[in-house]
Amino acid sequence: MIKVFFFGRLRETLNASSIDISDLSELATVDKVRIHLSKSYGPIWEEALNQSNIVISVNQVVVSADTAIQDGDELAFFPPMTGG
Amino acid sequence: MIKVFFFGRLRETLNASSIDISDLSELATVDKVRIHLSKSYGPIWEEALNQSNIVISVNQVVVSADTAIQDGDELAFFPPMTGG
Amino acid sequence: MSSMIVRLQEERFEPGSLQSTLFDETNRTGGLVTFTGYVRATDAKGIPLKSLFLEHYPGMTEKSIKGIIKEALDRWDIESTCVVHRVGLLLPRDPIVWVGSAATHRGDAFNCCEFVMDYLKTKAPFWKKEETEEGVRWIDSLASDGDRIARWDAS
Amino acid sequence: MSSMIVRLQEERFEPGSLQSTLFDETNRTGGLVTFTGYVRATDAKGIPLKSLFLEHYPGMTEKSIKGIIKEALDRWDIESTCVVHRVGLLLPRDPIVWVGSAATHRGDAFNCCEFVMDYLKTKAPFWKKEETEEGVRWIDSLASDGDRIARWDAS
Repeated sequence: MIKVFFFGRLRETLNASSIDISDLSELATVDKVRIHLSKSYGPIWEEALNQSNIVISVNQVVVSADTAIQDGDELAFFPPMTGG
Repeated sequence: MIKVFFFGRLRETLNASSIDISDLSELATVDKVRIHLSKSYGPIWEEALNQSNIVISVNQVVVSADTAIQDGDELAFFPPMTGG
Repeated sequence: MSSMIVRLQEERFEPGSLQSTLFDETNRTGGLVTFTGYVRATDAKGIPLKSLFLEHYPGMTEKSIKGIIKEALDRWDIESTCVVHRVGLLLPRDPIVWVGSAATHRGDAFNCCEFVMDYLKTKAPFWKKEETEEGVRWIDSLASDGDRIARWDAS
Repeated sequence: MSSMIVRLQEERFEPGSLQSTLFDETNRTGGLVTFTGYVRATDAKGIPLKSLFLEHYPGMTEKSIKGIIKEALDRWDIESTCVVHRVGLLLPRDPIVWVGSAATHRGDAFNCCEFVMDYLKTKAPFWKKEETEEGVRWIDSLASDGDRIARWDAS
């Protein structure tokens, strides 16, 4: 199982703070998780998760789309940061 | 008459905070004042006022050696500043 | 040895007392540079702000700020650094973030403080939401903040 | 409109209260950068300092600091700036100088604060004299401080 968190505007748009994914058989990379989620929950998720500026982290480190995932990883999808 | 102030290490070496000069007839520029003072008060003044890094101000603005002076000006000679 | 303090909190902070604490950690410091970020009184269009909400990613936030500071410590000779960042609901003119860097030489302290702020703006997981009488709006990231990061790579 | 405060004093100062005063002068500030210079605990050879004496040129000091700030205000968009510099006898770890710059954008505040400090070091009429157990010594100006000035001309 992996856990996927959502933050900021994306969390509001999806109306979800996090989601658990149990079946990882087809989900070798973070980008495959993104595509899987964008196809599974309707048009709002599809549009929101296909925005080009979405940042992805694995185990709290920002990664590129082709990063491999494994069981137990903590993923997050979020808009560009606006701190300070 | 002009007034000439000395500061920092130079003030200590000359053992003088300021000096008044009444006769300005030969003293057209700040550098001529420097040469005049260096020749008038013995070897300590001569050595101290011939140091290459001495800074000169006229009316509280740093100036170059060829700056003209006039009656009533306030001059100062001092080492490079070390503030902050 | 370089000391490092990172704090996330909902409470207000006092820049003066943070600076005292930071300075007390040092013994060879000649210069201390601080940055305080404040909630502006208006939004980008000049409309008075009612509030600013700061969301973050607990866990990753501390981790990424510590990573940013470590990168700064590799570049400059710093004796002590502190970052305090508020989260939750803030009001206009509230302090949001405080970064302090203490060093023997002032150039190092200036560089470290500015570097940490530039990276914090774009690499630490915070998201800001503004409320005005026109409604509520998530703030977009600024291209200029990305440009400021690029400067450090070039130098 | 940009406000400017310049103070010379023998008394200690509190960075936190100076920052509050500076921030209260502003209404569109998003970032405030400060520099505090402290008397080091030792001289350049590592010998413990007993005291530091700061001589200045009354009248010219205020004038030159205001000139430095005006030059900074021509270069960057600054809402408020303050310089407080102590003179007379100081002890190890005492604060010597405080420079604060408040601006809408943090880059302006960082540049202004660092510029004012760099110029203050070499263009304002202050002279420092250190006392250690080895005796009393006037501090020489540093070539590196001249180099820091040259940077601003190039930019």
